[in-house]
Amino acid sequence: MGTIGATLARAGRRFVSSLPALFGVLVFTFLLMRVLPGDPAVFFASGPNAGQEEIEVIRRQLGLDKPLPNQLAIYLADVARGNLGRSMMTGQAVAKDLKERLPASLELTLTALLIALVSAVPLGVVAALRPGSLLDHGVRLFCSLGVCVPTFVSGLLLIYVFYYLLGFAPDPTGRIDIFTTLPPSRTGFLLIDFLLAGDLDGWSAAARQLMLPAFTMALFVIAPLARITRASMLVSLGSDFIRTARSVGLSWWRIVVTYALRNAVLPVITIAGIVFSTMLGANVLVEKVFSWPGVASYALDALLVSDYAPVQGFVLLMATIFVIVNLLVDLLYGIADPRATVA
Amino acid sequence: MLGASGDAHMTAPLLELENLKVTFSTRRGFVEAVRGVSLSLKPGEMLGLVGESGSGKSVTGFAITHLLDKAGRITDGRIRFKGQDITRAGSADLRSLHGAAMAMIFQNPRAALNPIRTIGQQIADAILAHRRLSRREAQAEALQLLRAVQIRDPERRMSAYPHELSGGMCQRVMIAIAISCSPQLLIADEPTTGLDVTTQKVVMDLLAHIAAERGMATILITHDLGLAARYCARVVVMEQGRLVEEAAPLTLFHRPQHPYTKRLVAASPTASSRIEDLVPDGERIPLVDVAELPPPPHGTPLLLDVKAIGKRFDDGTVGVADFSMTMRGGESVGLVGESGSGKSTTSRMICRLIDPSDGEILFDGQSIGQIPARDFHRSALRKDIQIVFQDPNDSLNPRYTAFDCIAHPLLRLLNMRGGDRLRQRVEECADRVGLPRELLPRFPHQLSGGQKARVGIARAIACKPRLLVLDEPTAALDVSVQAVVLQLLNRLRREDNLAFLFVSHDLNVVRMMCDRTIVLRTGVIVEQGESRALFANPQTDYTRELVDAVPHIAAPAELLPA
Amino acid sequence: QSRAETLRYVTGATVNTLDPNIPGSTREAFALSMSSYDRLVSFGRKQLNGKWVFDLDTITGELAESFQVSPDGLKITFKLRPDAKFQDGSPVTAEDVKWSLDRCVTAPILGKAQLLTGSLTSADQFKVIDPLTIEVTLPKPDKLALPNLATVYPIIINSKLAKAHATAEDPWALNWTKENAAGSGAYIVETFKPGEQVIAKRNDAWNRGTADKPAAFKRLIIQSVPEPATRANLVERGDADLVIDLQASDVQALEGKGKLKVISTPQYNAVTFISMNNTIPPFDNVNVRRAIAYALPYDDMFKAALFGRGAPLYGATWADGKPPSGGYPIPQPIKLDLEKAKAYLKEAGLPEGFATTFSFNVGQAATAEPMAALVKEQLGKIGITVDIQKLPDAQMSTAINEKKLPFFTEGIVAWLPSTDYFYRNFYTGKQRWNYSSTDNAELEKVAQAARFEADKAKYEEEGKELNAIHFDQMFQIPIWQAAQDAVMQPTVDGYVYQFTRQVDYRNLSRK
Amino acid sequence: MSMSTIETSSTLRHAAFVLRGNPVTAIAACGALLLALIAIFAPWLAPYDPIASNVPAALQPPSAAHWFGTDQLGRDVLSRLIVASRLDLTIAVTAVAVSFAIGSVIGALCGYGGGRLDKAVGRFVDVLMAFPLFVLAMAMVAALGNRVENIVIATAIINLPFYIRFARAEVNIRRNVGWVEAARACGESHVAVVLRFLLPNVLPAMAVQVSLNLGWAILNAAGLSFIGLGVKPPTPEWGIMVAEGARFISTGRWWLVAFPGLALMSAVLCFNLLGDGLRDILDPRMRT
Ligand SMILES: Nc1ncnc2c1ncn2[C@@H]1O[C@H](COP(=O)(O)OP(=O)(O)OP(=O)(O)O)[C@@H](O)[C@H]1O
Ligand SMILES: Nc1ncnc2c1ncn2[C@@H]1O[C@H](COP(=O)(O)OP(=O)(O)OP(=O)(O)O)[C@@H](O)[C@H]1O
Ligand SMILES: [Mg+2]
Ligand SMILES: [Mg+2]
Repeated sequence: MGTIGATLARAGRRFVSSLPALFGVLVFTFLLMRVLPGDPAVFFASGPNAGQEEIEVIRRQLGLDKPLPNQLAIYLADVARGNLGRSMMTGQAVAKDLKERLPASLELTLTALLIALVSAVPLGVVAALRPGSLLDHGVRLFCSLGVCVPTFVSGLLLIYVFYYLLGFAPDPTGRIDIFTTLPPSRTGFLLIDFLLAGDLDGWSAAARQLMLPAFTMALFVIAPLARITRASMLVSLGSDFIRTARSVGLSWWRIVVTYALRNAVLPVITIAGIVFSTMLGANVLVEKVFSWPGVASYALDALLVSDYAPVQGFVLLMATIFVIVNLLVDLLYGIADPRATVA
Repeated sequence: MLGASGDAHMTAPLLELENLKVTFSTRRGFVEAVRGVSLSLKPGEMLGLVGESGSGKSVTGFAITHLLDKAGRITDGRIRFKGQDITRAGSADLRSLHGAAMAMIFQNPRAALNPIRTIGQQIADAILAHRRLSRREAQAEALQLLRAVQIRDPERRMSAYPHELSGGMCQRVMIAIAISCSPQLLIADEPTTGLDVTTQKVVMDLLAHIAAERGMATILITHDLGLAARYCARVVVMEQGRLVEEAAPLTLFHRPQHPYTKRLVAASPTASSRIEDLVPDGERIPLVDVAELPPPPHGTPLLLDVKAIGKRFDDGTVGVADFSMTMRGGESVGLVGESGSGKSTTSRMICRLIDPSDGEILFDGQSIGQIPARDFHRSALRKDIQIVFQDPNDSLNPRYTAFDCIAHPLLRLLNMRGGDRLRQRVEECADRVGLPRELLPRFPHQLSGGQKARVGIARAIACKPRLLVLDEPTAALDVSVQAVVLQLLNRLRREDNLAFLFVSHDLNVVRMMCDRTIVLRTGVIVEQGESRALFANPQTDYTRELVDAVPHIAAPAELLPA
Repeated sequence: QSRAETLRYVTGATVNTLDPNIPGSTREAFALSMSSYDRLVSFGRKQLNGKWVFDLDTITGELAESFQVSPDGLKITFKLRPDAKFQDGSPVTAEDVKWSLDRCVTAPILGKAQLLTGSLTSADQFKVIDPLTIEVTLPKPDKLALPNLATVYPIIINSKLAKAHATAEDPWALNWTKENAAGSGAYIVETFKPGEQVIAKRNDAWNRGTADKPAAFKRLIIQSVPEPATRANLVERGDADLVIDLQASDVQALEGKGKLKVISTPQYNAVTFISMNNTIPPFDNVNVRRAIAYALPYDDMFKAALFGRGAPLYGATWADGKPPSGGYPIPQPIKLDLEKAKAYLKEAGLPEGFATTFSFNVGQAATAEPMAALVKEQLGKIGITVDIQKLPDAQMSTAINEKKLPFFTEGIVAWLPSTDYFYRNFYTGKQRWNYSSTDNAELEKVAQAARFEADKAKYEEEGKELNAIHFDQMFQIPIWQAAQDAVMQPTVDGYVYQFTRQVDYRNLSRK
Repeated sequence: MSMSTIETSSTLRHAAFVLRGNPVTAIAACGALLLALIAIFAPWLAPYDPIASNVPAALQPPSAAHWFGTDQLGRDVLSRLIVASRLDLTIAVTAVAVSFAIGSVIGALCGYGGGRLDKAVGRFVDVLMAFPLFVLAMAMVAALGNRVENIVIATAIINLPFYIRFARAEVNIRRNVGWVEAARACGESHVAVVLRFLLPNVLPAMAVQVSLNLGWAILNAAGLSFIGLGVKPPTPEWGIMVAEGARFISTGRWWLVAFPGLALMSAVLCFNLLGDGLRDILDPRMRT
């Protein structure tokens, strides 16, 4: 109980101490967007006859006619009130867009991470049990193969093979087959919503839809996870307490799993947190390829047309998630490693 | 304790080693670590296995318990346990053997425990590996064991993690795990190195007590002759993978037969030994002046005047408080105290590597405490205060050759350029510390511990300092190497009229090396005075404890029948 | 509904608003608004080379049962269909029409600038005569007034519903219409997820189609699929019914396989240019522009970028050196002729060539990138060093608007493609669409005159004159009209190329 | 000095030993070497001019004349691949070198000095890390323009936090070891200790990171190309070639994606496997 309390207190401190970073991200993105040479007013005043006047109207609408410090102040005040502005591109409030799209991204990323972990950890363990063996090299090669193909290529190839040629996979047009009726949205995660609604057909449809993009992403992150598992497993297997465990005659399973693996899992948690955060931001390409209505592709589109609000909102969201994931990792770490609380 | 072996010749041996050979395959080919060891151990007997580092003690222990590294193989010989040949035991046999029949206790207890499992669980794991009990029963038994190893507050410790315990407590837990399934054989591999002097004694007493109580045969592996002498009925000496001598401790220490044993015995400092005695005559470094160092005449100006310095770290811990001392040129002062008492902090402050938070340091009448440590490297006095570090392994830059290391202060502090003069000077230093010139182009990882220590000393004396701070310069060295190094230091001091600030936790060494001694505890001076007098008649309990805890071979007069 | 009664349309972009008037509306949004709203009138269709395309010259009633232009051309009177109902069931009245048109010319929205081109500028021009009659007054006869009312902006909105959502800052309920359709159109929007999909169901009460009956498909799914190769896969596997924005190479391949129906129509109201900013040296020198015009590898570009799909605007022969027609655009008598190009460069005083940058926008990379590579390579042969610049779309439009780009490729499209309209909008004024920054008094004079020219023959003459000036001055180089390739299931029928360069869902049916 | 050759030769011997027991790394090392050679001699190796178009011969499948076929403009894919290797490696190497040089120095100074500088840099790193990095790279390239230098800068900046952290941690654990204090006792200033003593000692550990990052930088450039923010045409670059080729998959022009894809893959694979191997080579526990 004391440990949990200490862990929570530490997490709280961590959160508070990461607020300046969030603020930095906020301001930095704001400035970065203004540095972009594109003028959203011009771009969006794109009607066949839009002239200078229309441009001015949009500029005023976006508040871009004010001096930069004022804009920043207004923006910060808005953010403080939970208003992330409006997207010119979709015409919606950014907060609403992000809220609708975030579950899609999260669902995809979490599934991918799960797939990656489920395959990477055993692979890493197996490799670490026989370092230098053929098996070890094989695992390394396999993992590295995954990480060296750009996701957009592996994505398009998977589509080509599994959808176009074989027809196993459903059409790569988003989260759910268009003809499936959606479950009432409770969490935004389709897999969960379908379960809650008790619609198993829908669930399997959504799962099928999720498979290809999730695999595409998972392939890319298996390598770092397996690598860290192998490395920390090696360290853990080589450490003194394993020798102790052997010296008192514990069973193989207990030594490898309870003693070695549980200790080795700690760095894996940290890396998994980092991987998760980067995946969430970096799956632009996968989302594009699979028409996945996630936040990253949303931000990309907005970026190309200099639509400030969505990009700013997205970056802020990602930074917040980054902080939260770090907190979770901390908490997990605190639970998994009693030493963490003293540090 | 000695009684166990009294009528033991009747009983069959518990363990027999017959010409045991262990080979490691490394990339430089095969290394024979144990080259034919034969010994036998009776039930309940406590056997000491001593020898220098690398002599094959641990490997022998691991071979017996079949815990050798993957690279190591028993190539020859036979291990018989209770009459059964277990040399090539299969993994199933081994599992029932491990823990239940033989158990091992390791050096560095904290690392030997699983950091993320509670003490209770770990002991229970060991119990459950051999007995069909429920977890609850196992836990109850674990608690019993914790009581048996006399841990304070055993109920609470059950759910503690290793990092929440002190080193001594961890070692007790380790002992509890080892005895959990009442093995007949216990192998304790340097169970007390890394522990505080005072804790060392308590743990060893406990181990001996438990072994005797439960009738466990014990092999105590150690490089500390004093320790072996104190607890074992029989001691075997190992050198380069071979047993060279076997005898009862007293015989061994007072009438060693084998030259190696002789050297080893001589090198172990005792309550009465002098530096000159540590090294056998042949290897003794001739001294300029063999007589006792006369205390520096009273007129000599103060070399060092430390006035009430203190150190408070950023996190609020007070490392040292209100520390004052003076030193004259050529004087040697010892600084002792338990671990964490502030010895290193003090020596670094005096050496101007860290800034004191308050107080004043005068060197040769000049105030140096005011110069920030950041800028002290530019001070002209930098070359006058040098330091030798504890661990020779990490005191040399892995990317510098021995030559570079010694040349470094010459280049930086004496502004010497490369070329012949530098080479000459470096070689001169090497000669003075007895470092063969052909070792100069080597990198640290190509040198032995003693050689590294010499490089470190050569570096420190290269630019002829006036004050040398020695922070446990021999703590990581073997006794025989330590003897040589101590002697070397002593000679250098006389030759150059160096002043020493000698930090150590080995009181015997401090007594030999230092004119005066300061005893530190939690950053505060508890006692100081002339070394001999201080150790002969400690004024505070703390000092007395420190003195008592040092294991030594009792003087012949006390123990040997006339 | 069965799959057969559903039209699944996939596109690369997205419907981003339900009100086409909102700044930033995409073409997909325009297309949807054609079906969710009605206008007073609509364009007819005609056949061009055997393909159906919209016809600017036949205007038919949509919400208007009939309309009458007064003999002096200053008044247009619309009679509304008495049976027309909004999607919520309330009748469409002249009040609604007036409110909608007022909004279009007064609110700060896209419609304003468009209706301007048809002399519709003020709310005073719209007058309610009776609940089913509305009268539009023009300051002078304008042949573009009526066609303007058929474009996407002057949609007729359910004014009662909209007004209920108007606020003091937003008297025209723009924020509400952005996300809510309040029209009388053929399809009722059910779900609207910008960036993902729009699903609409048929408005069974709607009867204003060409055949006077509801639209053929019961359900309409408009889905965004950003990856063009995936769109091709979807339609090929039969999962999508219709796609219009595929890569040329995919269309070629699909056509070759012969399983799908491919209708290719040159975008006859659009032109792709290689533009030069006539105010930035050395492009301010007409001879430099001419040199460029003769140094471009037209055929290679056409083949490599478009796979030959479209109508080239180069390589013509003008019999007597005069434009053969007054239409716009017409094929130019230019072709790759390096000797001529060099001669012009010499004449321009730059025999050694010069260095410049050539820009295009990321969104157009698929066609512009090969084009740019070829331009660079060819111009290199006459000593012009070209640095290629690929700009994100917003940056490109900003740079164009600020008149910063010397040399680039862009396209234009006119909803009401008449010669004077093109010249006035794309060759005059300091505005974005005047890519070449042309400031030519003569051209402006002729174009303005042509605007209100009632005499067809004279209009043709003026057109020829404009074309002649254009060719002589070589403001910029029209290179082609890319084809709009509609790829659809063989069962899909009724595709008509529209002025929005999008599909009008109301036309489509399944055989 | 002559002394360092001893170390070099022993490292080489050790490396040779590790490679012998580690065929995968050995192959990767050979691959990386080959790649470097190809990049260096690219102009002489390429059978055709990589940017000369030949539209009539566009989109030809592999043949004797064009081993890897031709692209949309009739350019020889093989020649483009060969020449692209130079640009890709340059991008990767410079980007990683820049972030490595800057990151390790900053990180080392922070790790050694601690205090306010460390806190400030830590905050900055936090801000950078909290950014979705790929989007940051996109934004930077979009803001600065898609020239090679800018792609390098963007890639370098998004790599920076990792190097800072890594160097910081590595230096931090070493800052109190004996030889560091010894160097100071020998009269070295703090800065000299960091730059001349600590940094060289953490470099080997960072080499692993460098190697992995090389592969990653190539992928990053490819990703940027895919969304249209890559190197500008007609410069041959693997990422662009793959990105363009990927769009021809379904029309059966497999050679447009397969060969550039393989080139990209093998380069990244080499660097990754090499990184893994380096870890073994540099791991002190593997040394005896
Ligand atoms: N895993 C191994 N691989 C190769 N050689 C080894 C290995 N383990 C031990 N050795 C070698 O075996 C010899 C004996 O080592 P051992 O650990 O038994 O010494 P020790 O007497 O216990 O020394 P210490 O007092 O330092 O613990 C040494 O020379 C050592 O180098
Ligand atoms: N950098 C630091 N920050 C905070 N506390 C420190 C620091 N360095 C030392 N301390 C604390 O100061 C006290 C004295 O440490 P010091 O290293 O001087 O002890 P020591 O007597 O040399 O011990 P040992 O015999 O173990 O070397 C200890 O409690 C230690 O935890
Ligand atoms: Mg040992
Ligand atoms: Mg110390």
